[in-house]
Amino acid sequence: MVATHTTQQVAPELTMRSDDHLLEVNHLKMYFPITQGLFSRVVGYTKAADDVNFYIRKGETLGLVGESGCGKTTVGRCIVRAYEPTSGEILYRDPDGGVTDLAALEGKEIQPYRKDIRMIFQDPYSSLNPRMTVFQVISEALRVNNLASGSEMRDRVEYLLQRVGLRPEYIQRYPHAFSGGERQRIGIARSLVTNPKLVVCDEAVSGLDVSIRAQILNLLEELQDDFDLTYLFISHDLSVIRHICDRVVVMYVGKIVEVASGLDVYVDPKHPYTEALMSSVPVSNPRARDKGTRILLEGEVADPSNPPSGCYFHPRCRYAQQLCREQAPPLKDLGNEHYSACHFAEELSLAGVRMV
Amino acid sequence: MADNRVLLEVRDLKVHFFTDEGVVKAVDGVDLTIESGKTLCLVGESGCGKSVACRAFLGIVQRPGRIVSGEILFHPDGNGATIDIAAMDPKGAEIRQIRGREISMIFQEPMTSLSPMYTVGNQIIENIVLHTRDSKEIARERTIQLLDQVGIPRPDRLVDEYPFRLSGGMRQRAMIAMALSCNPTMLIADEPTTALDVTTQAQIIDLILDLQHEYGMAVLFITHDLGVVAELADDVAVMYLGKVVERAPVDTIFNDPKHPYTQSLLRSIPKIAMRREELDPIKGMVPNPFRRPDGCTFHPRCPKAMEVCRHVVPSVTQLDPNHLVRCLLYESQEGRPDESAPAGRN
Amino acid sequence: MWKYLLRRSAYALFTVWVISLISFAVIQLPPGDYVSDLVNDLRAQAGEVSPEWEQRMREIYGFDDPFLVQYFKWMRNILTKGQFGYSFYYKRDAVEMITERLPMSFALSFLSTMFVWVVALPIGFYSAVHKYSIADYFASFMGFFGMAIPNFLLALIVLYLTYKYMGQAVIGLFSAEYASAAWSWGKLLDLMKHVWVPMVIIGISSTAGLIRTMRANLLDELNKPYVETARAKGLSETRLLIKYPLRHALNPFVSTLGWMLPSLVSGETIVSMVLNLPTSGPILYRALIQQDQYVAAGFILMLSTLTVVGTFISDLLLAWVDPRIRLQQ
Amino acid sequence: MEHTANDTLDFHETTEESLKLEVASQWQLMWWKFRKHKLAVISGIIVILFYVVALFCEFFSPTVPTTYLDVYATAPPQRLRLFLDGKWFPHVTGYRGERDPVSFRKTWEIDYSTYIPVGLFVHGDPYKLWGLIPGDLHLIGPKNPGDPFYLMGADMIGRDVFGRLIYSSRISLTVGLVGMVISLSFGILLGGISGLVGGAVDNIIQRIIEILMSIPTLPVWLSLAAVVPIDWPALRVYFMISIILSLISWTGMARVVRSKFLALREEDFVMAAMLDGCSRGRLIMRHMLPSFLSHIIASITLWIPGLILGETALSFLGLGLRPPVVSWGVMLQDTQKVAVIARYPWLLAPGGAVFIIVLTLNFLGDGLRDAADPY
Repeated sequence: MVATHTTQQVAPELTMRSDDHLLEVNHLKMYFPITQGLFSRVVGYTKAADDVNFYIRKGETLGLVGESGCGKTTVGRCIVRAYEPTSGEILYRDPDGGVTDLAALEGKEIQPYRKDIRMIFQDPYSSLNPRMTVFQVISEALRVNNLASGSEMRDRVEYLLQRVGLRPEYIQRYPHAFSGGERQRIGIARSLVTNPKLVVCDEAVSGLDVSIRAQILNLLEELQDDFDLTYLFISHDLSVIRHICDRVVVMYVGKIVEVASGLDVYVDPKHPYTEALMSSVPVSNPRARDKGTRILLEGEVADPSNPPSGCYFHPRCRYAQQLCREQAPPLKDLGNEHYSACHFAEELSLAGVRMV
Repeated sequence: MADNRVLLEVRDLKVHFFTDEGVVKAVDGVDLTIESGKTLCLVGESGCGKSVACRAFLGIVQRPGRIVSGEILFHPDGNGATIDIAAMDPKGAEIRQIRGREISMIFQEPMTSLSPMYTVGNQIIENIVLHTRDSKEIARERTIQLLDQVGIPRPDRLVDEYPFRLSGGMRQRAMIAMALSCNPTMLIADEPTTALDVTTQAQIIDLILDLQHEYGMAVLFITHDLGVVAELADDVAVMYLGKVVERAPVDTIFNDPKHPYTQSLLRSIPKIAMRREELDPIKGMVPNPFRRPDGCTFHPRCPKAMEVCRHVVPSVTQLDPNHLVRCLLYESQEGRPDESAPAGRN
Repeated sequence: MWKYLLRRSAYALFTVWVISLISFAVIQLPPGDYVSDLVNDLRAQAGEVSPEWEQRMREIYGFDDPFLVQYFKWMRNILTKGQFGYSFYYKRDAVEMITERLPMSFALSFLSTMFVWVVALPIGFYSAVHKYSIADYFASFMGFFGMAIPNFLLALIVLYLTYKYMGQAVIGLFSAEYASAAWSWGKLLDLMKHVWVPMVIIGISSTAGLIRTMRANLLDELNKPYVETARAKGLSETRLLIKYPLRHALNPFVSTLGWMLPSLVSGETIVSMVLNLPTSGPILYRALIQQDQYVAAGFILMLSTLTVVGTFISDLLLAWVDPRIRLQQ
Repeated sequence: MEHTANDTLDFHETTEESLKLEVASQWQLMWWKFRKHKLAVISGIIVILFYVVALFCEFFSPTVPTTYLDVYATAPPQRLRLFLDGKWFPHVTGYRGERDPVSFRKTWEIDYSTYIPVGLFVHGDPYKLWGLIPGDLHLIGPKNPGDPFYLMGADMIGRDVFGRLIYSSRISLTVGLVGMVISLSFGILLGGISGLVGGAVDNIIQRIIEILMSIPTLPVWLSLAAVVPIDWPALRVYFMISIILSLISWTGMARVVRSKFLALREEDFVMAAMLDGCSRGRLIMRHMLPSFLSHIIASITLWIPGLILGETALSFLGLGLRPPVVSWGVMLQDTQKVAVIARYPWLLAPGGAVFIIVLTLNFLGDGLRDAADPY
């Protein structure tokens, strides 16, 4: 039985639904055309993000998880406006209280917001231009936005280098002088140089070794407190997400399947996909080994240019019923800030992560 | 069927790379034993030499790398015959009889580890025909059966498919099928799940465990993911800068680690049970391969470093029959055992 | 696969059409035409030529028609009657000259291609597998050497050396007694005796280039993970190298035919002029100098078509050897 | 748990030596890497020498190219010697003329018993440097003006092959440069558009390039060159030939530029710069171009040889530059007949010059390409 009266879609309002929201993403769609032939005729679309809705509170860390190809990176890039979304809203609250739809901005209009919303990249090697010094890399945003110049700029860069754990003397060095972990620190300094409000961390620790990863995670947490930052943390690593995030958004083939607090998503998932995902996480405790209870997903991730009917997850879902094949489930509010896009979210009792 | 006898014994193995800039001691005195039917996980950060070590076990270290010294004793069957792989000509016929038949290997990158020019079947059949001298038809039958066993749907069709038409998970399954095609006594898996999604990773780990149960082979599993280690290891060897610094059963490693490096490694991983618990990472980073620290190579990063660690190279200390550690903290209790004594014999 | 074939052939046809347009246009470019040359000659010899006669000649040859009309007529004659027009200079049907000379050009280019492959493949392979050996350095150096020497200069040097040391320069493709004889076994043998000199000269710079390409490709392939997989299987080193990296490196090898052919045909043209071979080169050269437009356009068209067809074949070969191209269309 | 610099950077050992490397710019790193490539360095020096000689050819040549002494037609090369009877006395051997009894052709033989004294910085044929500055000083020449001085022999009408070779280098070496500039502009423009705009525009440009690439170059060069009117002035012919040469070669350049653009566009650091708020122009000029430049320079070095060879081939056939312009190809026109080469092999000397410059440019380009990405 589906409790339709409690169903409430995340409403597409033009003002933000709550004063403490820093960002609201409403019905965001990002379709990449598939072209063919000499004149690049469009023959279809890859729906990398398809009607994505969520919000980020000021000061929190929101995690975005999913398997590769689920569209999480696309959503992140839409928010920093590296991509121009096909449709939908990205509402952002300025420090002075005004609300702007970032998705509607064009050309130069985006410029003032670039300094507020910054990004940290995954690959510490390709994200720093090997032909520019650390100073040039970090100060570029100050320079092009005329935010600082001369000794003020230099002081700012030196201060940030120190804040991310590098010696200020390294300012004139080139990236090739640094290791992966150090480069990632430079990348973090670059993102912080404009005093941003929101930082999108796109797999920011995925390429790093265990011990360096821990160093960077600690650093990110510390900087969040000191600089009053809000993070959108994109990762496929569920233990990292668990560690750093307040709330978690789970995506599957361009759609959001579940949103909940960090704890709920792990111990009380309301979507079969989340359940399977949690079940696959290796637990760092050999005494917790319990092979029998693990849920293994069958088949492959659906093709975003040719998704299945109804709920995209139904071909791999062990609870799938006729309804799932026919109707796409909406994202339902289950109360307590828990949302799930499953027809049977309330009925199923799903297992959380194995915690011992 | 696991009779838990020693299958592979590695003694003081050294593999060095002779580059223009200097010598990199990628593997610098590794001692290991692998028992039949068990899973040994080799853990360590990138650059610790774990991949090089496992290539040495097959004699496929590429130039400018070379096995400098040490023994790799392989006991293929119960009657006591012993082969020293380290002493064999890496291009000779003898060692090629071992590769792919007695010891087989799967790699990290399922996308590039299979040639896109030949069908999946072709590459598996090749292995079977090479080692069993069966006819192509029989090998093909066996291949289809193997593909079915590793959970590839419609194996009779996929046998003629090219690798690039399969997903990463499917390719890794095909690689496993290839590795198992001659019933090896040992499987070396070099980070086989690192490039895969967590859901696929779980599938592959389960598959390897199932197959091990069925075939009774020993598995040497190389990984940097301690979660994976906890899921499948019987024994664990922790490597740092070309040396095994601690070796113990998996439960001991996770619950009673002795080496400061193992301890720090465990404190560096976020636990899924807790949000924002304090991570206590190892300070600094892995040093430059050309400038290894003197004494214990871990001493500059070690929270428990003593003055003596700067100069004295620690040797192996046996804490209990199954627990070996290479740290000066424990040497005083035991006295200094003979450096040349083979480690891990039980 | 069929779709790919279809698209690829449509594309080749289109290219040939564009080339036909270009070659005809290029011939039309120079000021004046054959009739004005003729008139000049006649004036010089006989004095007066009446303007009416000049006009009539132009009408006969159709030189006063607009460009597109002339082009259309030309193409129509080629397609329907297989006629390429008339050679004013040689007073012969252009098609006769083309059928006489083009097969020789084709044969020479083909043989040069074979020569390039047969030489470059093993040397490139050896160089890559024995990287930084003395033989590798020698091959690289010879490669540079081959690339640096213009092929006509090489032809001149060969002429000089053979003249100096053998008393007779190697010119042409046949000995005197066979030059105008009908085809026979003897003539074929005679051709075989002579053909290797131009073949080597034409092929040398492409060979040099291809050795380098082959070596670089193979070096890339040797480090690929699938080679390690094959090694871990226990394949012998030779078998492994042949089955995996060599097969992979063959791809760019086949596709080099595409870029090699135009340069081989170019080389063939100029070397033929120096060595005075009975191929298209010398005739094309004459025709261009003499503004013998139908002959020139015919030869350019046919030579270009030859290379387009060659490229087309190399693409098909590529699809045949590489399943990625075959299956991902 | 404050992360101070000291805490995290214990291992970033900085030595004198590594510091130098760590603050080195792209060009410094490239230079250090290039320097290791000995053959390329030597080649680079030779290439520079060639261009210096070309720049001051009036000074380096003992004669001006129009000077001829028909009595010395087809005289063989003289030997340059520095000592006579153990004493410093730079000189060349003299000639002894003989008339062939059968053909009555006058032939010259080296006469080892006569000497023609030679000096450095001698006064000789008057010239105008770059057509502007008059002078008559030559690097080397006979001390008595009018003495025969043929280091590489004389041609059919008694002109000095060595001097003409030096004069030719100006034309032959710059035709490649001019052609390069033209094809580079074309290539960067179209390759850039292709790489930046993408989509249908890219598709169409790529197809056009493929068509052009499948046309055999020489017949087209020949037919285009045949179009150049006989009565055009030398300079116009020169530019026309450069254009013809570049028409074909820009396609390759466009491909290089495009593929580099596409590869760079995918780099995270370019996206990072975009998110920093860089305008498109700044993105290209400041962030993409520097990684481009080194590759382009290397490609150019590898391309000029092709253009030099092209010019030589065309002129050799009489379809490129024409006398009185002197280029290596023009000089080689004399050697079209076997009989000529057989008797006067020194007329092939320009071929040697072509060979050396093409070889050294290839070595240089190879070294530059290896050094182009020093990271």
